[in-house]
This record gives sequence, structure tokens and C-alpha cells, in this order.
Amino acid sequence: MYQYILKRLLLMIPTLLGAALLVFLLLRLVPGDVCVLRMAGGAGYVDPKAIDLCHAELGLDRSYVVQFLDFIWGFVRFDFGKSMWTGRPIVEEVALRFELSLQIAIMATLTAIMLAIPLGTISAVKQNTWIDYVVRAFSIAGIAMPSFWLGVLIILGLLITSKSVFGSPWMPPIKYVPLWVDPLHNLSMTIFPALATGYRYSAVATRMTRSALLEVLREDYVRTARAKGLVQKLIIRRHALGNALLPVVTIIGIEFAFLMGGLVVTEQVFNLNGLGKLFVASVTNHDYTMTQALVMLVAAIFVVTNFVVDIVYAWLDPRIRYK
Amino acid sequence: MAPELVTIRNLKMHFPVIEGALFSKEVARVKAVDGINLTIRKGETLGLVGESGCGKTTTGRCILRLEHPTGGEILFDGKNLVDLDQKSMRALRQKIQVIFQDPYSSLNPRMKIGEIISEPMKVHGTEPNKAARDARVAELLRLCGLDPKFADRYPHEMSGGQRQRVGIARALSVRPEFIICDEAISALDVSIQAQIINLLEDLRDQFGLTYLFIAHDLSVVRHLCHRVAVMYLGKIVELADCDELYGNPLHPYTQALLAAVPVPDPDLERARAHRIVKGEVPSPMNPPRGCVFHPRCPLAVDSCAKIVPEFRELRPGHWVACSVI
Amino acid sequence: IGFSGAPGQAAPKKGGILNFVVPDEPPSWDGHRETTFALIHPFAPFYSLLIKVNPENPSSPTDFVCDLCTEMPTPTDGGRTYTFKIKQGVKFHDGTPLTAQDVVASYKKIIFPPEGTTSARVAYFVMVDSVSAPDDHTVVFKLKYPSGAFIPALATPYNFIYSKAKLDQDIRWYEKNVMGSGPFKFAGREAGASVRGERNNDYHVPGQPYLDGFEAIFSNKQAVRVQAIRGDRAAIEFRGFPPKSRDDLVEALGGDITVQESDWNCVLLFTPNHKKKPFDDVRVRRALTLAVDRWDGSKSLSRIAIVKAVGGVVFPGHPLAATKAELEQIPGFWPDINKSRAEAKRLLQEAGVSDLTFVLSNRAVDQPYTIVGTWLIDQWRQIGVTVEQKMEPTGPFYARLRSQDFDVTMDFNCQSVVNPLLDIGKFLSTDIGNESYGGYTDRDLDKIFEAMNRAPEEAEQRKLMRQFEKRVLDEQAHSFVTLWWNRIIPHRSYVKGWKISPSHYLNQDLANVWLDK
Amino acid sequence: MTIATDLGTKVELTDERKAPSRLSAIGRFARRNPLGAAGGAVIIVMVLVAMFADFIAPYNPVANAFDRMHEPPSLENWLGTDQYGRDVFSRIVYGARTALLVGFASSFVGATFGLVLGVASAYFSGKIDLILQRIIDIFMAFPLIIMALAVIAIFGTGAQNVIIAITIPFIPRCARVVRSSALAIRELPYIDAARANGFSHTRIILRHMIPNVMAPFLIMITAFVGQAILLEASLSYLGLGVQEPTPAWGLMLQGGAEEYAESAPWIAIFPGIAISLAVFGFSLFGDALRDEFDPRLRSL
Amino acid sequence: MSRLLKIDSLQTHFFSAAGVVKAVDGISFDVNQGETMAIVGESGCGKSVSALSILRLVADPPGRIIGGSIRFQDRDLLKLSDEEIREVRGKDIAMVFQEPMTSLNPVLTIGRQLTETMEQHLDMTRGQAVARAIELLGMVGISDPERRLRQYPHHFSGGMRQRVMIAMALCCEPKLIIADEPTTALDVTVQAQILELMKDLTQRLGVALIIITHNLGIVARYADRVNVMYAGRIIESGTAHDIYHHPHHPYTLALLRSVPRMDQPRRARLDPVQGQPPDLSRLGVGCSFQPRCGFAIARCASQSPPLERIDGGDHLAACFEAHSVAESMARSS
Ligand SMILES: Nc1ncnc2c1ncn2[C@@H]1O[C@H](COP(=O)(O)OP(=O)(O)OP(=O)(O)O)[C@@H](O)[C@H]1O
Ligand SMILES: Nc1ncnc2c1ncn2[C@@H]1O[C@H](COP(=O)(O)OP(=O)(O)OP(=O)(O)O)[C@@H](O)[C@H]1O
Ligand SMILES: [Mg+2]
Ligand SMILES: [Mg+2]
Repeated sequence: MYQYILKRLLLMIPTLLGAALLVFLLLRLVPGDVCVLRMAGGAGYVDPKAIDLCHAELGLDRSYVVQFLDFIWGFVRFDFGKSMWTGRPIVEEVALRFELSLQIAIMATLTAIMLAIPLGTISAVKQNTWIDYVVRAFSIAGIAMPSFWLGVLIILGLLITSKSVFGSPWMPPIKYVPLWVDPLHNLSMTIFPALATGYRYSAVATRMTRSALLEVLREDYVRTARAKGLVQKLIIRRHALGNALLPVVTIIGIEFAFLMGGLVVTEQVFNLNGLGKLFVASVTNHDYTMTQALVMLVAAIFVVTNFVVDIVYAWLDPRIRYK
Repeated sequence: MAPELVTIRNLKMHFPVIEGALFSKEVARVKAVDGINLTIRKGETLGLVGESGCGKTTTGRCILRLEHPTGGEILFDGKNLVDLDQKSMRALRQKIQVIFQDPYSSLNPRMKIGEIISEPMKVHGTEPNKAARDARVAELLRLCGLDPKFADRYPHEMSGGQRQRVGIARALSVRPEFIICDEAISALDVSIQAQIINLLEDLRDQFGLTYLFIAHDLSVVRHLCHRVAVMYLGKIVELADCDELYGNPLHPYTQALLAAVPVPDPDLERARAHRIVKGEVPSPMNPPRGCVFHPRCPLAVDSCAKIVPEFRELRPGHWVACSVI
Repeated sequence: IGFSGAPGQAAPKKGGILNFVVPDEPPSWDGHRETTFALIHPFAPFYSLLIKVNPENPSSPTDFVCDLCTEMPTPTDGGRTYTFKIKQGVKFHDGTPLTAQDVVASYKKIIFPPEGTTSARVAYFVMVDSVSAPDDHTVVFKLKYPSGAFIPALATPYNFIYSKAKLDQDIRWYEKNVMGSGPFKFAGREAGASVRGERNNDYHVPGQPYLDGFEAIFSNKQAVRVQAIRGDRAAIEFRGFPPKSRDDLVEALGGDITVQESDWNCVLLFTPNHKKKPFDDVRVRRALTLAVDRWDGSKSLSRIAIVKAVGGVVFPGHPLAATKAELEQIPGFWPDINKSRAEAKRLLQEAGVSDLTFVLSNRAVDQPYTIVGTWLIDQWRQIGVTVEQKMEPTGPFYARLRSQDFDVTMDFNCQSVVNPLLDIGKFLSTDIGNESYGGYTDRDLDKIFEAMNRAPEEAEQRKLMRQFEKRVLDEQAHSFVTLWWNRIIPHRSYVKGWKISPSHYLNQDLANVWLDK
Repeated sequence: MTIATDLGTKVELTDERKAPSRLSAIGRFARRNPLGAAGGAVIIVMVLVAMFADFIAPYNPVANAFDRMHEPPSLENWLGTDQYGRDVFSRIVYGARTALLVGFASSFVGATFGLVLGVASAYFSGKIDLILQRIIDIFMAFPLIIMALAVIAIFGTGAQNVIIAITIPFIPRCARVVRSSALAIRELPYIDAARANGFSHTRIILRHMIPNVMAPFLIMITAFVGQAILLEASLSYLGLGVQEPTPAWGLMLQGGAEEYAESAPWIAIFPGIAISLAVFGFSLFGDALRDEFDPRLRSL
Repeated sequence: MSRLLKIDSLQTHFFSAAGVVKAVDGISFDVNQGETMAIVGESGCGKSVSALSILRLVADPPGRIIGGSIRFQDRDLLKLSDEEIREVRGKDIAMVFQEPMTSLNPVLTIGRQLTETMEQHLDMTRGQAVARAIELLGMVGISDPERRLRQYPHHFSGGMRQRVMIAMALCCEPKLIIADEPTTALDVTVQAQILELMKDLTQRLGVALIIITHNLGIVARYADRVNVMYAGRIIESGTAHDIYHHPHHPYTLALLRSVPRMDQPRRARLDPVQGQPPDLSRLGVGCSFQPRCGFAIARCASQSPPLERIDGGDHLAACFEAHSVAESMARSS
């Protein structure tokens, strides 16, 4: 088992390295550079000397190979350097946003799980009945609605209903405060985006639960369980769900990883100062160091999540456990 | 005696068991075929029997060069297939054909029967002209007991037995000399099996074909084959003429195998004593030392666990790998 | 220039935190370097200026008052020397005293930036010869020639007074730190989310500021900002909302919302690339401006965008601005649009490009760029020209302009203190004009500019200005004015003391703002 | 020689059985999968609307009409007008074109590249497969939108670049799914038969493997179209997609729509519904296709 | 011997998109206490569906039992409530399935899967159930049962899994075990082991056994009575001796003739059953074997022959020409 974990950990390296190389090259493909943008982001005169100086200061005058090695070496030491845009340590810039994104991702994932597993199960058990159709339509509607649209509707709905109920319009806070500082403020801000994205993401997991369960329900061992005279509830819970959850776990894991960086649009709508927004900003600003760090963060979250999923998988599936 | 068509010498096929995608390491080897010797003469049907996983299919795949053997040589018409270059191999390929077990997945579901049968002719250029190919397809279909109209059908529009006939027609299309039948009838219904067996027999007589007939149904093998080789865990444990083998099995494994086959006659069956061999076939990943059969062998003595038995010719044409008898 | 709405007249109350929303976070915190209003709104409250616009009359282009000086100086030496007396007892937030040395060090950084630093407004001070401090309470500016542009330049709200000690320690210290003498002390920042200030009890204006503090919250979606005010997550946004949002807010909140409006010293221009065919042909360029119905556009667009006034190159309402009658002489401002369009089509035909297609490079900002751009495209469609719009974020957009990689572009001319003589520098030949991207060289035009700047009399200036305007918009058809902006600030009525100005850069130190809660 | 030749004639399929099978197959599909059929209907309507936009749309979708700004739905403007006075209905009708263009172009190109990569990867296995898989892993580590944003940053905005931006992240996703099907097919005896016959790699890939992974390929294309429409809308919302005045649904939701969401809700509601309906249709249809073809391909 | 199970005119049809598949079309047979009864027939003739129908395990939809009765110990299983039939399943009638590889749940331990049945039906505590499970595993010849209980199915070979399945079937001491091709997936040597074990145990415990197979050899060795199925019907039924030595239905006869036999001298050619197995969704009137039958007469095409006693005995056949068939058999042997 330890060996398995170790091997899995080692396997992350090439993916991360590849991601590093990819983002490094991609960034250099983007026309323009951070110094020009920073020195002359607006209209007006650009002093070429100042730009050169800026290049030198940021190390952009070095060869790509050196820059890449520097980036990797920093990454290995967990030293992400400073943002080329603001000149501040990346860790400082990212910390709060990471916290926010993580919180939203966790809440959205919980929402998704809480919706998906019961809905998917009902839908599979009642396959091809109207219950099934309603559940499927409900969950697909979640994917079909553009998230920003849903967000705008939610905010407007809140403003309008609160006005008619309390007399003054209420909207979720637009500034993040960590959960332990002011839980009420925090939750009233995060709950809506979490619900909206959670609903959205539950669609995938619901569908997965349903089809996995349908498949499992056709398996021989479920027939065996029925032939043994077990009650239906027990068959679903112990025999079918146990196996059907395996692929669901994978999907949820991947979705979780994607939620960490992929909420670009939702963040805009709810004014969440999260990683997605930062990513967009740093790409537009050609902030190489920040973009690289973010990409590595997202990639690392992805591989780590995958790793955790594999461990959970192994824990759920004895066939892998002892390999 | 007819000349040798295929000669297998000390053929080994060890599959590495690889773990880890990055620092992939061979953690074990599956000795699917572990040093077998066989000859198949022209016009002869050699039966290859043995239990699941003993390496029958692998042997066939090595001859077809679908696997690259770990060691040994396979002589076909005097040419060693193991180290033949791609080009010469391609030329030889039309002489060696194969019929697979599963009539459902051995035909490309997206191709019409006609295309399936004519494709090898087209690629090998045996029949460069389309009209000639179509005529040959019709002829082959008729030969295999199918209506030539079937050429326009897709495989899913046919029954299992009919598909197996298409498989046979495809194998025959390039006029091979040697056909490997890997469990060619096991997937078929009992009532259909006999039809195919008869067909194979007829074709053999008509074209002087040589078969390697891989099967686990001992009674079918007895019906169809001239000589029979019994495999166990990657090795050949007994090889003899058909009647000799069935009438006078020497190896304890062969005896157990024959004893385990019930015959469709209740009076006979109930009278017959059953010698049931204990245990199950071990994994080829770590086969027992010495004689691979010794853990299950009723005759085993201490030395069996140590000494690998020699493959001896105990009687003329009857070879056995057992050191006790 | 005018404003509507009634800023409160009652006695100011103390206390409270002002929350306001800002569309963007500035890249650095150094006002000398940056040009975006996103720096001014959160950071101006931390700093004092030498002089500033009168917060009680911020609409006036000429009403300046002292901030750190004791009185507005009268120039000596034929208008070439200005001597400022610096207030005594002013303290930086760290307790160190603020002296003339600090003022000089700050202006030196602005006017003569040492190597390795950038100053965005060097060009404003071309007339300055030297700046010095004969003693700790006196600052002397010596000019190369007398210029009406000097005092407005001095009052630019970006000219924060920094501490000399800090600058000596690290000339770029202020890029990442705050330490000024303004009404508010820096109280913290959350990356990408907000900047907070708390009352500076040692502020050099007794009694001010009234607020306990403020929080500038960054939010780049306009809808969010509007809703934030509606849901009282913020009280005000200082850039400006479109008319519809104003109406929505008033509709939803009634008396809780106060609206202040003003003409805005910003204008959207569109400029063909003279280096690119067929825009090297003056007929084609003229056709482009002729197609645009500004009079109707003003009526229509003022309902959906933050633009309103029709004007020439000068801020409408300014004494130097063209009158309506004068304007109507200029192509593109003709009262009869059908005549204009017919002429435009004729010109295109003549130039052999009657089915012209091109790309309009625009800045990816909704208000008012996208809207005006989309409107322009429809205007051009009506003379048979097909245009595709290409929007880019600010940085890449300006990079494109500088490298002159565009067909026709739309950008803006936006200044803080209204100062037409300097403001029209945008239209000069590309090699001279600081932000002129058309790729043309027109020495005659440059000469008019030069003459105008040295002309002592307003009448003379006005005459030259008409010549300049005619040359830019008509004869040479270099670059075209669309509509002037209109600033609409709907804010929570409890925000008092803040008065709208024609620039979103001005009057932002919040010293006199208070909350009536 | 006596060979049974009477077999074929007896099991012969009569032609009357084949003829009605097309129509009745659709009917059966609809009965078995009513949601999928509903999705299919939405798709058909959308395609028709896009094809005949010129005849359906009552107004020029880009013509401003400032005398008719923010008109609520009425007989003249069925779905109202937007802030430029443009007819919302006409813009939605023409927007279907943009949506389908972006959707089909990106999903088709993306899925085709993915198909070739996936099949080749599975067929050649070994080192090639390993390297390709690692590369795909890397691409898969990023959410669709992030990849698309990065591409937009490189190529800039505009319909064409939006298509590229959506295509690129689709490639690895398709390759992965196709590969897993192709791996299974690679092990099937008919591939062995082809190899045993000495067919060339190209022939085996083109004639024997690719036709047999068409099911996942088709499913993927349908599923991708929906995703692409949504992604295009998201990019537009971020200001990085198709640009004004092109009629595009995502664009119609951007900027103005939010501003007028309350006072002129029709500007935002109808394009939002159009997007949802289109994505809904494609998702349902894709799901149904998956159920029909291969329930194992669920992880799309 | 008393009658344990009596099936009468059982009909199970599948209502699929392609049409109605008459998988089981009116079969009747009895099983006595302690008796071993075999059902033979080629693939797709309805053997498994018959077996599943007895416990009402046919997937619904698409399958439905549309007629007949299944009396087990004087209760009609088809009339029981869901609750009641569940009590019968596993407790009174147990099943052993064909695929030992997939019939066990891969994520539950062997112990769990064994004990849950007992907990369900016998109100045993966990401890009692475990003790019994150990005993059962020992009985089916699995060594070291205590350790084995904690293992998962993938640790077991095919033969061992089938032993576990047998143990599972025996755990509530049922009256009847239905074994659907219990050894088809196994190697010949293992097949013999498993079958001997089953025979031994059922005899010792007096359990009746329905064994389903298409292997005529197995039937010959183990079955007391044999039912031959063809296209959803039983076409011949009798003692093993009767069926093998005096077949009265042309299909039985053809089947016996078509297989090569080890107990007989090699034949030059086999006599195959001509033609193709029928498609159960497209059966016409008349005898379903008629298209492949060498004995067919005009009547066979229009009338379906009923299953009738041969000479008033326990031997039944559904053929108008039963006697010619028997004569033909007698002549050839
Ligand atoms: N590609 C491979 N990689 C690893 N192991 C393999 C591979 N192919 C076959 N084996 C192993 O080699 C052994 C022999 O396999 P083979 O298919 O030749 O057996 P067989 O005698 O044909 O069995 P069956 O009767 O089940 O067809 C088996 O244990 C199998 O698992
Ligand atoms: N779920 C189903 N839907 C439709 N038809 C079915 C279904 N299950 C079984 N059938 C049909 O019922 C008939 C009888 O099937 P059954 O499984 O009983 O055959 P069998 O005799 O057990 O065959 P085998 O020897 O292959 O196990 C077959 O023709 C089959 O196609
Ligand atoms: Mg095999
Ligand atoms: Mg069966």
C-alpha cells in the first residue's frame, strides 16, 4: 500500500512538469509583455529604457531555458516568487483567494453530492418512469443554464424578494471575510454561488450515479442478492451503491479540482475574489510568475485530487487495495 | 510420411507484468508458453488441448506473429518466422490463416460480408480485379454453405453459425496452406457445432489443408484430429496419435482430463468410477517448481517437486513429460 | 458645465465608514506612475497635494485651492516663477513632519524622474525648468516660459506628496507602500478585494476628515456595482453609471438615492490609421466622419451610455469650445444627416472603396466604448461600409495602438483638470503627440498648437483653436470626436459633502465627505 | 462433396423488413427515450431556424433603431427590442447561426482531432500511447474555460478565435474517450485477423478501428456542441467571445442584459432561454445517443 | 417421494422493442423432494428464464410472467406478495448461477455475503452467522475458512467462488436448489469437482436440485429426470435412461447424434442438426422444430404437438411422430 502511494506520488511529477512547460511556453506565445503593460498599460508614452530596466529586474532578459529552470527550481522549493504585475509575493496575493475558492469548491461539491446521489439513485431505480424523466430534466437544466445567467437571476431575485419582504433590498456581501472571522457574513456571501455551482455540477454526478447504478443493477451479483431474498433497500445500499459509487467518486473528484480554478464566470457575477478571476487578470496582464503559479496550483490540485480519488477508490474497491 | 510444415522448437512466450506507468518495472512474468516443441505435418490436423490459460491461444498467436516470442523458433516451410522481416512475413501471411473462437467479434461489424472476405485478397493482390474478387467471394460463400447473397449483409444480420462460416471463408480467401482454428467451435450451439466440424473436415479433404485445432472439448478433438498435444501450464505434457492418446493416456494429467469428461450415456456414466483430480490450475505467473503438475498429481513423488521432467518418446510417436512413469 | 442633485448643506456629522466600489485594482500604488482612476479612488485619501481643485466648486476649471500650501501664489518674473509657502506642522502618518523638502522631492520625481522610475505626467511639465526649496517652508518652481497650463498641471490629483526620507531610502518604495499625510491612514488591503483607510487624527485640516474610515471594494462587473449600491453593500461608485442604472436605483430606492450629474471631460475619438490603405486617402477618412449622426446619437446614446454632449475637440461649455453654429460647419456635424451620408457615399465611390470593410479596434470596456463602437458600426453600415469590432483589454489595446496595428481605432481623451490647451495635445502629429496614434505628420497643425499655447489672449487662443479644430476634423480629417461623456453618480443619500466634478480623477480625498446616518 | 448449402436461404432477411425500419426506428427511439427525442426536436428546430434565418427574422439583426429602444414584446417586436432598438427575436434567430457555427465547428474539429489521436494512441500503444496520455493528462488538468481563456489570450477575440479556443480543450477530452473505446476494439479478434493478414497500420486504423469508434465519436460531438454553445456564451460574458454587433446569444446576455435585467427583462430572458434550450436539447440528445449506443461512455 | 414443486403452463414473455419474445411458452414439470432434475437445451431456448421465473427474478420490464402457476409446497409462488416471495428466495429455494466470476459482489467480503442471507432469513446474530459460515465453507471444501471469510471474491479462483456460491445456497437449508449452468465457465477438471460436490451435498442433505445445462454428458451422470427444452417449450421429459436410450422427439435424437462421443468409435461424419435455432420472437404456428426436422409431416406445420405420455408412462414427448423417432433410434443403435 505504501508503495502504491509512493508510486502514485511519483507519477504526479511528469504531469506537473509537463504542465509547467506547457504554461511556460504558452505564456511566451502570448504577444506583448508585462513590462510594457505595467509601464504603459494605459495610453501614453513608453520609455524604452524603463522597459529594459523592468525586464532586467523581472529577469525577463534571461534566456528561456534559464527562466524555465528558475521557475522550476523555485517551484521545487515552494518559492513562487513575486507577481510581476504587483511586485508582491505571490503567496500573499493568492492566500485569501485560495481560501475563498477552496471554500466555494467544498460547499459546491457537498451540494452536488447531496443532490446527485439521492437523485441519481431514485432516477435509476425508477428508470423510465416520469420520476426518472423529471430528475433527468432537472439535472440537465442545471448544465444548460449559463452560470452567469443563473447568478444574475439569483441576485435579482434576492434583491426583489427582500425588498418586498423586508422593505429594503438585500444582496449578498461583495467582500469576502473568512469563515471563522464572521461566519454569518461569510456564509451569506458564499452560499448562493455554492448552491448555483453545486446544482450545476450535480448534473454530471447525478447522471453518473444513475448510469453507474443502472449498470450495476444489471450485474450478476445484484441478481444473486435478489435471489438470496435480501430486501430491496439493502440491495441498493449495500450491493449496488457500493459499486456504483466508484465512478461517481472519480467524477466528483475531477469536478472538485475544476471548481478550484474554473469558476471564472460565477466569480464575476457574485464578485467573488477567487482564483478564476485572478487567473483571468494575470493572463491579461501577462503576469508570467502569477499565471505560472496559478497554473501549477490548479494542476497540483488536480493531481492531488486524483490521488485522493485513487486512494478513496482503493478504499472502496478491495480489488485495487491489495494490488 | 508427409513432410513437416510447421516445426516449433523450444518456443517461449513470457509476458512481462509491468507496473507503474512512469518508472515501469517488470514485477513478474507470465510464462504463457514455456518451451514447447511441436511439429505439424502437411495435411495433418494437430489437436491442442488443455485447460483455460495453459497457453494454447498464445502458441497460435506466436505462429501468426501476433506476438513476438521470447525465445525459440517457429519454422514454416523451413523459414523461421521469429526473425523474419516485415516484408517476407507479409508474403507468408497468406499461407497461414486463422479462425477465431468468437464469431461475434471476429468480424468487423462495420463491413459487409463481401468486403470482409475480399479484403485480404485485395491487400495481398491475389485477386487484383474487383469482378474476380466478387466471383471468388460468391464461390467461397457457397463453399462454406452460405448463399452468395450474403455478401451484401452485415455481420449482425447473421446467426453465430453463419458468421463462423464467414470467418472460415475469409481464412480460405487467400488459399492458405495452414489454418489455426482457435476454439473455432466452442462458442457455437451444440446443434450447430457438428455442422462446422463437418465443414472443416470437408475443406481439409478438398484443399489438403493443415490445421492446428485448438480446443478444450476432448471429444471433438478426438473426432477431428490425427494427433493430439496436451498442454498444461505453458508446457506440452503429452503428445501422441489420437487413438493412442485416448486409448492409452500416459500422463496423469491427460488421464484426469479424460476422466473428467462425462459421456452422454447415463448407464455408462453411473457405472464409471470418477477419478477426480484435486486443486485447480495454478497461475502461470508463479508456476510450481519441478514438474508443473506435481501439486495436483496423484502419482507425485518427492523428486517431482525438483526435477523438471524430460519430454520423452515413451513409445513410437507417443511423447510424455513425466518422470514417474 | 452643471450638475443636478443637491449635495447636503447641513452641518457635517462625524463617524461612520464609507464603503465604495471601484471597478479595478491598480497595478501599483504609486500615483506618479499610474494613470488609472482605479488608483485615485482608493489611494487619494491617503495623500495630500500641493494644490487641489476647490472641493466646494470642483466643476470650475480655474478654481484651485491650497492643500499643503498656505495660499495660492501669484507668479513673478513675468509669470515664470511660482513660490509656494508650505503649511507648518503637517505630519506624515508615521509622525514625521512634512516639509518643503518632501514637496520638492515628490515633484522632482514627477517632473524629472530618475532612471528606473516612470512618471506618467512628465509631458505636463514641459514648461518647468526647476523646482527647489530654499527653506523648509518654501517651494519654488521656475518655468522656461510662462504658461497657463502650469497651475492646472500642478493640481493634477496624481501628484501625491511623498516623504523624501522614504524616497531616498527607495525611490520606488511607494509602488507597494502607502505613507502620506492625507485625511486617511492606510489600514490594510486584501489582494484583489479591497483597500481600507482609517481616520488620520492628525490631519492638517482641523476637524476633517469626518469619516472614521473607508473601504474601497474592487468589483469589475458594473452590474455588481450597481446592485451593491442597491443592496447597500456600498454607498457610492465614483466613476459613473449609465442612465438606466440610475433610473433603476432611483426607482428601487427613491429618496435613499441622490443623483449627481455633470458633463465629463472625456471624449471618445475614432482615428483611422493613416498608414494603412485606404485610410491614407483623406476622402475615405472624411467619409467615415460624415457617416456619423452625432446630433441624433447624442439623443439616443445618452439614454443608454455615459455619453451626451456633442462637441468639437474642446470640452463643451469651456470658453474655448466651438459653439453649435460653429460646429455645424464641420463635416460630421452638419444638421442634415442625409446630406452628410450622401456626401460620404460619394467620397467613398470617388476613392473607389464603396464597399469598404474594416476592423474597428476598441477597448473592451462596456461603458461607453462598446456601446459607442456598436453605434458607430451601425452608422457606417448606413453608408454601405461593413465593420467588425475587435475588443481588447486595456493593455493589449494600447499596445496595438502604439504599434499602429489597426484599421480604425477608438480610444479616449480624458483629462483631470479641464485644460483644453493641453488636452488637445492628443491630436498632434504622432511623433510629437503623446497619445496620438493616427500615424500622421502634420507640421502645420503642430504649429497652430504651439502658437495657441503661447497666445496670451483668450480671443486669440479661441481663433487658433477653431483653425486647429477645422484642420483636425475637416481639412485633414485626422481623427474624429464622437460624443463627450456624461458623468452620472447615483449614490446613497446619506453620503454628504462630496460634489461631482467633470472628471472622475478630481476631488477624491474624501476629507470633507460625511455620512448622514 | 456434400456441404450443407441450404442454410443461407432459410434465414434470409426479406426486404420488406428493412424498408420501414428507418422511420419506425425513430419512432422506437422516441418511445424508448422521450427525453432524447425532445432534445432531437429542439436541435432540428434550431438547425432549421439557423438555415432559414433570412426568411424567419422580421428585422435586420444589426440595425439600430433608437426610436424603438427597450420596447417590450409586442406584435411588431415579438420578443421586444434591446438597448439599440434592435429586434431581440431577429437577433436570436440569427444568433442560432453563430451558436451552431461555433458549436458544430469547434466540436467537429475538436472531436475529429481527438478521434485520430485517440485511435492512434490506442492502436500503437507502448511508448507513443504513454507519451500521448501524459500530454492529454496535462491538458485535462485544466478546466475547459481556463484553457479557452488561455487560447483567447494568445489569438485574441473574434468568432474564429473563439472556435479555436473551444476546439483545443475538446481535443484531449475526445481523445481520452475514444482511446478507451479503441483500446477495447484493439483487443477484438477482427483486429487480430487484420493484423494476421498483414494489413498496414493505416488500413487497420482507417478501415477497422475508426468506423467502430464512431458511436462515442458521435455522442461526443453532440455533447460537445452543447458545451461549446455554453462556453461561447461564457466567453462572451467575459467580453472575450464574439463581439458586437454580431448577433450571438452569449453576447446578448452580456453588458446591457444585466443592466436591464429588471427594467427590460426580455433582453436577458430570451437569449438566456435560447441558450438553455439549445444546450438542454443537445445534452438530452447526447444522453439518449449514449444510452442507445454505449451506456459505458458515461464520463463525458 | 412427495412433490415439492409443480410448474404448470408457465409462460414468461419479454416485451422488447423488436417484438414479443416468448422465452418460456407454457412449460410444465414437477420436482420431487430430494430429486435431481435436469433441464437441457441449446442456448437461448429459455432455460435460464424458466429458472428465474420460479423465483420471480425475471427483470420486469421487459420480462413478465404472463401465465401459469408455480406451486411450491402448496403455495402458488406467483400469487405471493413481494414480501412473501422474498422469504422464499434464498430460504426455501436457493440459486447457483453460471458465472462464478461475476455473481459475487466484488466489494464485499465473502463472509459478509454469506452471513447476510442468514441474518435476513434466520434472525441469526452476526456471531452465529459467522460460525455457520465457517462450517459451510468447510463443508464445500474450502480450507482455512476463518481466514477466507475475511477475503474478497477476487482472492478466489473460479472453482472456489463456485464453492462459495454453493455454500451460500446451502446456508438456509433450502428445500430446492436451482443451479443454472453451474460449471459452464469452469475447466473440465474443476467442473467435475464441483458437480461431484453438489451431488454429494444434495444427496446428503436431501435437497432437490434443478440443474440446467446444455452438456448432455453432465445430465447423463447426475440427473434423475431430464426435461429437454426447445424454443421455450419442453419437448421431451423422462428419466435419464429413457431420454438417452429411447428418445421420442426428433430434436433429442438429433442432439444425441450430432455430438462426437468418446464412448463410441470415431465416426466418419457427424450428423448435424440441420438449420438454425429458431428466433423466439418470430415463432409461427405449428411445431417450432418442424423447419429443421427430418420426421416432419404436413400436420407439423399447422399444429403444435402437445407434450404427451409415451405408452402411458412417465416419459413424455411433444411429437406427432414420436414412435417413428423411437424406431429410428432403435434401428440405428
Ligand atoms: N498479452 C498478455 N499479457 C499478459 N499475459 C497474457 C497475455 N496473453 C495471455 N496471457 C496469459 O498467458 C496465459 C496463457 O494464455 P492463453 O490465452 O494462451 O491460454 P489458453 O490456453 O488459450 O486459454 P483459454 O482456454 O482460456 O483460451 C494466461 O495466463 C494469460 O493470462
Ligand atoms: N432481458 C431480456 N430481454 C429480451 N429477451 C430476453 C431477455 N432475457 C432473455 N431473453 C430471451 O429469452 C430467451 C431465453 O433466454 P435464456 O437466457 O433463458 O436462454 P438459455 O436457455 O438460458 O440460454 P443459455 O444456454 O445461453 O444460457 C432468449 O431468446 C433470449 O433472447
Ligand atoms: Mg484461448
Ligand atoms: Mg442461460
